[in-house]
Amino acid sequence: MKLITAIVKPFKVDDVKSALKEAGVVGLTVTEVKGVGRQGGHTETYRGTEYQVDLVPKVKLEVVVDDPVVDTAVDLIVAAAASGKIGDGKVWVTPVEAVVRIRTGEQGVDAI
Amino acid sequence: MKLITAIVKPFKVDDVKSALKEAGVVGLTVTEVKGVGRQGGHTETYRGTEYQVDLVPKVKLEVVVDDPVVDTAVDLIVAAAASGKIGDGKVWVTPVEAVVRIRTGEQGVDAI
Amino acid sequence: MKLITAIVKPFKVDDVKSALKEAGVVGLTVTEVKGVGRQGGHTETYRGTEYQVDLVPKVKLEVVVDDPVVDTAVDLIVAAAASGKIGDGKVWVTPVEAVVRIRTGEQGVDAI
Amino acid sequence: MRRRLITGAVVAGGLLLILGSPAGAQEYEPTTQDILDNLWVFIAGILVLFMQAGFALVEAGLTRGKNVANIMMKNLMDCMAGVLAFFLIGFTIAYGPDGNDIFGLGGWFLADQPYEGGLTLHTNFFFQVAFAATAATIVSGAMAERTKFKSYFLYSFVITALIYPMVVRWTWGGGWLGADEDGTGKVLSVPFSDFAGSTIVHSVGGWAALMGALILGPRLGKYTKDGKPRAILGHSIPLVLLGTLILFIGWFGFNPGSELAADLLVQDIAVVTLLSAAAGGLTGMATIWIRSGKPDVGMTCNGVLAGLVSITAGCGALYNWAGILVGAIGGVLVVFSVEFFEKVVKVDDPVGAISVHGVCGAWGTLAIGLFAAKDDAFLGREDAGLFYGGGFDQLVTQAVMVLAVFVFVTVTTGALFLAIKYTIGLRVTPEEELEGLDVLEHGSPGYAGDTLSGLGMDELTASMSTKELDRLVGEKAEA
Amino acid sequence: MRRRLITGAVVAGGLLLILGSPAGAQEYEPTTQDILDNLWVFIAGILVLFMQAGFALVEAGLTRGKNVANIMMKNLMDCMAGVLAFFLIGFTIAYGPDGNDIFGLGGWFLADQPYEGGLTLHTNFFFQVAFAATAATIVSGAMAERTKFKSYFLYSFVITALIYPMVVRWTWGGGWLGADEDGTGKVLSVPFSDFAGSTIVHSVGGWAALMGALILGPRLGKYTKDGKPRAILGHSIPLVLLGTLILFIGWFGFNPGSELAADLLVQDIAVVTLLSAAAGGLTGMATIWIRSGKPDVGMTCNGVLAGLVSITAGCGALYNWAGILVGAIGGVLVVFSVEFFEKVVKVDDPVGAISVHGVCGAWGTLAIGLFAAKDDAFLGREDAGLFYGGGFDQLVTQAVMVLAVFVFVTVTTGALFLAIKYTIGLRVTPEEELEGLDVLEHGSPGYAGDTLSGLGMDELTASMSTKELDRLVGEKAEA
Amino acid sequence: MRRRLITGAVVAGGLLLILGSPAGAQEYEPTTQDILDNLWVFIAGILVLFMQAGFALVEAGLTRGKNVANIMMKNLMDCMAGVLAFFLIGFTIAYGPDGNDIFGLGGWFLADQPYEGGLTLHTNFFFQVAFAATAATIVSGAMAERTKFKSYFLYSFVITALIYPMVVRWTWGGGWLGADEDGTGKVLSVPFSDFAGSTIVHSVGGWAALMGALILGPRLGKYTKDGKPRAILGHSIPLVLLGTLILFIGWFGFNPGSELAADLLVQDIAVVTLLSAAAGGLTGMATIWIRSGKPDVGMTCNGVLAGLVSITAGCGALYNWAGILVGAIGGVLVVFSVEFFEKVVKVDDPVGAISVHGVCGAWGTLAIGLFAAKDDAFLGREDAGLFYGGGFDQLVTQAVMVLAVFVFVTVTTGALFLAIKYTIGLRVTPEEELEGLDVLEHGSPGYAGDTLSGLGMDELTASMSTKELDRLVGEKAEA
Ligand SMILES: Nc1ncnc2c1ncn2[C@@H]1O[C@H](COP(=O)(O)OP(=O)(O)O)[C@@H](O)[C@H]1O
Ligand SMILES: Nc1ncnc2c1ncn2[C@@H]1O[C@H](COP(=O)(O)OP(=O)(O)O)[C@@H](O)[C@H]1O
Ligand SMILES: Nc1ncnc2c1ncn2[C@@H]1O[C@H](COP(=O)(O)OP(=O)(O)O)[C@@H](O)[C@H]1O
Repeated sequence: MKLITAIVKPFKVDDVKSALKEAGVVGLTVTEVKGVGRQGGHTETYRGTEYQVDLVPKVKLEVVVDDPVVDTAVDLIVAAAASGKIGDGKVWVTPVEAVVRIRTGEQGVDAI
Repeated sequence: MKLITAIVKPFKVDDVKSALKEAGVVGLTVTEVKGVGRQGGHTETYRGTEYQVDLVPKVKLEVVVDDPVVDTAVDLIVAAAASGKIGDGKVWVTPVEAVVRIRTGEQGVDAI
Repeated sequence: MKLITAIVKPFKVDDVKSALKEAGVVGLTVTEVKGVGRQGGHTETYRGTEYQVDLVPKVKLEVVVDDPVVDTAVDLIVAAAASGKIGDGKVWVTPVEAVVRIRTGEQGVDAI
Repeated sequence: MRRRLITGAVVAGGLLLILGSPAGAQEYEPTTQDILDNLWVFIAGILVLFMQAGFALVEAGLTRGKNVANIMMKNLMDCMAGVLAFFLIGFTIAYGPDGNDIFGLGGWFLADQPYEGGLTLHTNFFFQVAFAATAATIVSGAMAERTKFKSYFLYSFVITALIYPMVVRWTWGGGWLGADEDGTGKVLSVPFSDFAGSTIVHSVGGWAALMGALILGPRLGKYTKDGKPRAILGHSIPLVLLGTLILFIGWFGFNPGSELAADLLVQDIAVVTLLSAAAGGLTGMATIWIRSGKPDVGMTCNGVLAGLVSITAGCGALYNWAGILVGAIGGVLVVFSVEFFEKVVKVDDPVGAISVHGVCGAWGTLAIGLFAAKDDAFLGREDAGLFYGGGFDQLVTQAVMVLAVFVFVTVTTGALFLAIKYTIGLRVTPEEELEGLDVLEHGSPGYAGDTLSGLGMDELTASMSTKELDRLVGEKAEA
Repeated sequence: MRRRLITGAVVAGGLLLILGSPAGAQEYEPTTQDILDNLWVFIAGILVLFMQAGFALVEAGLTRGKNVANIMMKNLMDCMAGVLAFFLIGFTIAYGPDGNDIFGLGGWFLADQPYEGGLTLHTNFFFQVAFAATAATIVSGAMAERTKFKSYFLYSFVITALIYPMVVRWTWGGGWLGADEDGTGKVLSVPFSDFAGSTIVHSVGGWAALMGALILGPRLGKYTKDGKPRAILGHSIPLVLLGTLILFIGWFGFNPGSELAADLLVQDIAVVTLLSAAAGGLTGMATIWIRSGKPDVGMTCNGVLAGLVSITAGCGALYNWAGILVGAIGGVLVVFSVEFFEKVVKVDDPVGAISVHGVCGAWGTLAIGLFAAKDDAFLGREDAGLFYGGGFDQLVTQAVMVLAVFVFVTVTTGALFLAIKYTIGLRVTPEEELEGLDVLEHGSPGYAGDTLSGLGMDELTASMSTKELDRLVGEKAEA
Repeated sequence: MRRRLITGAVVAGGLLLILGSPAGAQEYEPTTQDILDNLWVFIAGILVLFMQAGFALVEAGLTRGKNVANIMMKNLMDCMAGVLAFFLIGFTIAYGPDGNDIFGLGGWFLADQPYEGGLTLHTNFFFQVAFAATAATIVSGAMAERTKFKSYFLYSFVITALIYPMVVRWTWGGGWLGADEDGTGKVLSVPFSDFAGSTIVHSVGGWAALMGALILGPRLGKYTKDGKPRAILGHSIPLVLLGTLILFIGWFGFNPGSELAADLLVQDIAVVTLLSAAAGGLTGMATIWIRSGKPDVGMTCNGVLAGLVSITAGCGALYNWAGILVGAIGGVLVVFSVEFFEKVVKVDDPVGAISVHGVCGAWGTLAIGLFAAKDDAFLGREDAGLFYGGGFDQLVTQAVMVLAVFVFVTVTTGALFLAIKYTIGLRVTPEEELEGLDVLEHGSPGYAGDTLSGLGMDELTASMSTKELDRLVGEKAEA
């Protein structure tokens, strides 16, 4: 199993969620985060004093999926989240050694 | 070392924390997140217009533990977080290659 | 590639960000979290009733970097985030199997 | 001295008005002083209505964010329901020309009456209904975060229609606690005094709050297995503070408006009210500071309110120094009382309503028996207080009043809450309580984040007709 | 009866004042009653200005957090710009001594006039400008979350300078909808009645809001591809509720102050206003409860406001029971109207301004034709309502008024918004809309978190001079 | 003309009252006009007290969320402490019948006095104490986010007990800056004019704020190593905007109430105040828009307040057009002044209190020397302003007043803050400043999240007695 982590633009969350759902991936966890990257920030002023807005609001999605689904899921996320504009975000995949469903104690693929 | 990530119901956080403490695991990091899964959502109305509440508030706990503790810790978390109702959450385990305690620069198991 | 996760004190975020930038690591994602650890909490009172403040505000930084950069990056983070006081936080490193830049579909190191 | 007597006269006049006057009587032409009297009492009534916002904010701030819309909605709707309940039923029970010393009847629905000077029926109603709404709304705080909306709504209708008006009947309405024609008490040796309602308004609310909180039980998690209270932090101190300041402002309608006339005593009443509030705030802060090591903000706000409630009865009878003393004692009292109810009685009152309104209301009423010096038109004499040589008579009357209202309110509201509990239910389910009342009782959260209600870009642009997209593009060109 | 007629007299008096009086006339010494009249109307004006805070809060609460500073800033600045616009231009157009039944001229900039009793020019201006600011600010809510700040600012200047004053001219200003010397209508068979401005103030705002929202188009994501509306949750119900209570309080200046004199009718007006608000709140809540299964908080607030807007025209002419009925119908109406505009017309009005102010304003104005019983000085007769045997005349006049204002406002504001759109642009770019107007239009977010603006420790200590560090250390030693 | 003179008369009358009248004098029966005078000044005082909420909100909004309870608590408690301080000491120093032109004595604790018309002692006290509380509370904003609570508390007691009252003594209290019997200045050629306290109230607060912020030093991180200021964003613009609107409303008590009588000038004062506020808001917005490219919301609010402070001195003496000009200049001034103190003087004033109250207060006071046309009872003559041919005399007097108050306040508050600093300490530790003052000074955060104070289910159900669980179950069955 793998953990797919995606950083996407906030208004893309629904699109990604629907795309994954169509591929049968229902469970996921989202977090409000802020990101820095190539997108850079912009300079604003507050009461006449300049400051950098370099942390842009993003949403992080975490999805644990079974190995065979990983590639499809990543592709779907990338397709759904892309707007072609800078700051669209990243997806990365990390290995997962064990998963448990708390309610039932089921393990592994059954737990997803 | 492993990173145990647990998504639990918000009001279970204290139970999980105490359970881990009793097992000697003190350090952990918590994040407020929202989750989608089998629990599904419910339909509510706002000013007469229906909408889906499909993101349920959850809490994510991250704990880095030494390999021998992993199984106990996971079991404890599962035991403490389970209410038997849908939406109890997941626990997953990922490998950690290095840990450093920032204050001292200690590495590995000492850093936990 | 690796994912470096750092839990640091909130007012250290800017220092860490600058330190990484100087080392050429620009992209990162930050999350507001709370932590428990050796730092412990303190007892406060609210309307005459005591309670424990055991969750201390922290910030989590996540940075995906190419393997050769990992050690430098960790060192830089540790150096920038350390104040020598208890509660300075942790850094841990986990393996990443794939990265995609959503905008372009670039993969691997190019995607960082 | 003229005006001092007017307070009593107006109440009687109100009844007269409702009783009507002989047909064919000359129409009374109001003087500018009449108009001023009415205008001032009306403005004071607006200030008292503004207190609804203060209560809503204090209660919202001292409870959790997941229930914020629910608690504020309760405050809004007990006011709206209360207005109609008091119009339809309550005002007659309180001030109806027929009926007896316990229960008024007649003069329903503000039936038009010839005007004979003093306050008009509508002025009187406006001011009184604002008070009724205050008594009702006090309760919501103590029952916060776990009471069903519809059950609370029902309760608030009954208290404004029946329970509060009966207490008013007994007192301001000329009932059994009041004075006979000869100035002695109807039943007791001397008549009661409660100028602006420490007991009549605040204690009524406070004791109803006590019964409500008792019958509901504590919020989930408020007490540990071994009965130790746990702190459940209020989610927004700014709301508490703003609410306290609004209540403070509103009180300058509540107390000085209870003069029921525009005269030069109005400002005397205002000054003693101000001093008592300040004293209560300071001693409340000092007490919690000493007891817990830090000046708790919410408790200090309770202290200010305690000072205000404590002086509400005696604001027409007490000298400034006595006002300061009474407020200061109120500020100390409220801290110990909150602790007592939380730790000993183990009633869960998230905002301290029982202590602020019930306990300090009782204290303020009794204080008249000790410190009354001026004649507030209810007392009918100067130097009625024990410390001014007035003997124990007044203190006894005040104590009887406090007790009578305590018994009456606890019994009737107790019965009411139990009746609700065993019919439509009083408390939300544990699931609802955990998830929060806002979404489950009202359909949406009190605070909704922007981000996670984010919508997909496809959807966003899909919502645009071609014409609209053209427009957007047109504008973009400009931008 | 004296006072009832004064309302008309004051309006005429205002014109007289502006026209000036023959030179050399004896200076009029104001009586205490004169002073009281002026003082009350002034205090009422303060209450009406306070409604600006209510509007700002309700609109802020019902929209998203990323636009909160922008919407509140719009409320603040339409008031500030409106004050100057009305001073420079609007007041003359509305009440100028020259000009005609459609458009006033002369008496610019509050040129000083001899005083001859009644309201002074400044009292009159103060009260009227508060009303003008109200009409203007209603619009911001319907256009929230997507309108350019500078474009809104421009609009608000024009509506307060020109559009609203013209409607006032036609009506309160003695224009074509008003009464002839003989008491019949100038143009119509009977003169209009709109005591405090259901149509003149609220519908003007509501119809302008309709045009604004129509021309702007819906917020991104408000409608799905197939035209189904989506819920975009307001970010803070506490703000909505506080705002509603402030508006409720302000209305006791709005309606009773429109008596334009201190007399004993003021409180009658207040009571019917209070009852109507309560009825609107209850039926609004009941209607949404039945339709969607839960008592929505924001919609209930809309119900209270609907009750208030509905009684604004008839508060001087309706008995209490009719006030309750009119408010109750307003409360039902607003829920269906919101649904109608959202689901059928598909106009995106995040706060319900069109329904609350436009639709209920029209309803309240028409209700006079049905229920008018008392003479509010505009009607010039008792029992003017259809149900009181007054025939259809009044209803026809009211309908003509509603229609005339609807057509005039939709055409003029429509032209205005289109003109703005095709010159400086009306709507922000989609990018800006997505990111939020606060940062992009004003430079900083409405809500800034502490944590992530955290600064590095090096920087923190670096900012301290040696002297300062010494100081800190000195204190630390003490601490 | 009668009323215009009353302002002076009342002040003198106040002293007379305190001096007492010959024993055996006939008791004066108040007229309705007397009662109206008192009532209006009392209502105005309530509006001024309401400004405490405005200050608390503006300051809370422009600072960080981790210090929100602390700053609001400071605002509450400086008011409460100030009330008692002014009652015990300050009122006598300001208005005591004994003493001299610099320092008043006698008539302690509002000792009862025979009434001889005009304002009663209590009315006077109520209005004056509200002003005293205003002067004190201005300071908290400039010292926000780093001042120890107890130290601030001590300061606020001293300023209301001693420093502010002395400035009042010199001026309104009939001291050395005022007029002789013959209408010329006691010390200067012409007497000062400061109708509602641009200098006496606002500059006193502003200069005290300056010294406080200077002696405290900037917040950690406010300046970079090389002394460049950094933006530390206010955490809640909605609070700032609501606060500004509340202050705006309160000012219609502040300025028109300073007439100290109910007459027809009250509304003239109100209108010029309104126009100046609007002008200040517009020019403040325009200035920051031009200088930084965007209309900053907080700065625009500062502009509105600058307009209000600027007209506070001259509201009785200036024509409307001059009021607009003075307010407009105030709005420009405040933006440059904020920049000057932030970038040149490098004083860290998070809310702009020094600029709004100190600088614009001085400007408003000087403006009288330029634009005074009407006699505001202080001037004693018409056309006193330079531009009205009054010569330089008035301008000189105004400048002397501004300077005298500046020197006196900076020296005394400077000494006070230094004394506090070297005894109990003025500033919290850096650790406390980083973590936030709410938890560490008061025991709990201003904003507490629900989720993470979540409790375990075991604990939750454990708190339920069997009876309670039964009850819950009973209800669930129903639900
Ligand atoms: N190396 C990284 N590690 C973790 N998160 C990253 C990294 N680089 C970028 N991100 C996240 O992805 C977001 C988008 O990245 P950015 O470089 O701005 O745009 P793009 O991916 O289109 O080139 C950032 O805001 C940040 O949250
Ligand atoms: N595949 C997944 N990846 C990441 N998080 C998941 C996944 N599935 C579920 N979750 C998280 O676990 C929570 C509970 O899952 P859910 O399916 O609703 O209940 P249960 O685990 O009891 O079957 C979800 O709200 C979500 O936060
Ligand atoms: N085992 C762990 N797993 C995950 N996070 C941890 C762990 N231990 C500590 N942390 C995080 O690091 C923070 C600092 O740890 P703490 O033990 O308090 O101080 P220190 O690292 O200086 O010894 C904690 O608040 C928590 O967020």
